[in-house]
Amino acid sequence: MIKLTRHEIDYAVLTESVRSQQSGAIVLFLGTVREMTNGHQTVALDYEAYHEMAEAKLAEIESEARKMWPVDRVGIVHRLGHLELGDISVAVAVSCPHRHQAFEAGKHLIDRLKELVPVWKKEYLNDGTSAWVHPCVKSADHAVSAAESATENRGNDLLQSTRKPE
Amino acid sequence: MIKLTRHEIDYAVLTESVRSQQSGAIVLFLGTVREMTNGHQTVALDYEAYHEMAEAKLAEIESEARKMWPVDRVGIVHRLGHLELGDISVAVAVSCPHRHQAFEAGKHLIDRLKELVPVWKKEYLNDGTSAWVHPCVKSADHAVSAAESATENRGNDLLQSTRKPE
Amino acid sequence: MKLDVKLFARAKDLAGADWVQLDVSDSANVGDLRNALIERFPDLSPLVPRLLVAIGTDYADDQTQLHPGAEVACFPPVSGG
Amino acid sequence: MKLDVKLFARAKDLAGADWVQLDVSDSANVGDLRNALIERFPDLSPLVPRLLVAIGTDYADDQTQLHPGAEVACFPPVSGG
Repeated sequence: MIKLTRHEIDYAVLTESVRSQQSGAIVLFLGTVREMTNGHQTVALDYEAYHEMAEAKLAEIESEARKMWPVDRVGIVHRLGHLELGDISVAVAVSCPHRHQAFEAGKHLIDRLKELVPVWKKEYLNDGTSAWVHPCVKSADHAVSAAESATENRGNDLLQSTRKPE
Repeated sequence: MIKLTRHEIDYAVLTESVRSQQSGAIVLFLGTVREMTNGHQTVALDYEAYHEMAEAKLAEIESEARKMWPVDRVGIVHRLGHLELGDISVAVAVSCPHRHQAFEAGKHLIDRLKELVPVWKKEYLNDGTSAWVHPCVKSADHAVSAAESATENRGNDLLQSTRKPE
Repeated sequence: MKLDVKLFARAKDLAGADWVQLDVSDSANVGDLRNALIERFPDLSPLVPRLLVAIGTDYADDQTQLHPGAEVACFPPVSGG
Repeated sequence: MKLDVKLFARAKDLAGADWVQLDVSDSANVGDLRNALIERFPDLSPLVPRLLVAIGTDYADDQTQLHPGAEVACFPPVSGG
């Protein structure tokens, strides 16, 4: 099951969808909206996606994981729209015969999702400002390492800030 | 939340118990009863524990993980008694600020549980035989590597078989 | 040729539109498209060196040739998850 | 001293009991306990080199000294999860 949704993610449904008698191990990853990041305070996030491409890339990373581990079933759901603190933004579930495979495959799936899948978050802070989070990538002119955001990766892109008081 | 239970594990309750606005990442591991292992077919498992020591060891491995990663909340439930194919035997949930911490801590918790916590499984096969699974350990006389069982680690202990027709 | 280019996230905000039609030469590649985009929307310039380009559902580098009817999208580095 | 020793899993099955009272010298250590156990239950012998011993909720090695009233348990390698 691969999908983007504007509704609350039901991770139990997702987890049930990867259960199988052929697999002894299930790993579920949940990304949730975190309050504090490097001393600033997040109050909400908005997620936007390039829908068709995001679904295609999610299917690609599933195939990629299947080439690397004996993956039984995979489920990935990414939420879009407005999320409050503590809300689940993404859920990745994977089942494999053995646990180390499931941990490695699960980690790979979420790592690749964050690299490849065209989804963006806009962050709202408690000081009334907001900004798109765009992790820096290496280019001819720039080689900047990504820092942390209110879920996982914050870009230094805030340097070129679009923040304005709301 | 650390406990042993004779009832079906409700992993959603466990997962909710580790959610927190301070953490952006939750990893849940589920061990389930797998049918096929190295060509033999499992039909059921019975789990038994040394209850007081098992709970103490689970608390110890939680402390251990807290020393190694910035762990926010931990939940571990191990099921005891009779389990059928596909049933969940163990659930480990952990929340951390960032995802790689949560993956590493989750993997550590289940790895150590399997090493340290006094719980044993008896395996029932489709040929009517049954046997306790006791992974081999290094001793003065023996240094044998553990193989696989219907959940994760099968011992070579079947060499000294206690199997009898039921 | 005329190409409709989808824009997302901060690229969309800076351009003030979620898509734009650009006119590029028939032999244009993705690099030429970037240049046409920044010419049309100077406000995008801080973003352009890092702007990703997709054709269909695949990422494309600057050397990738464009063709009429290509489904093109431009957007900043992704930040999902 | 007399010690009650809990048995689990295959150790329990082979001994036919979930606990046993053993009489060991007042200076006995865990290694001596193993020997007393195998003497009492010869059926346990295939298991004994690998039998784990816990005092209270901690694993104990053969050199660990026993004391009156110790909560002792003997069991094969664990296989939970």
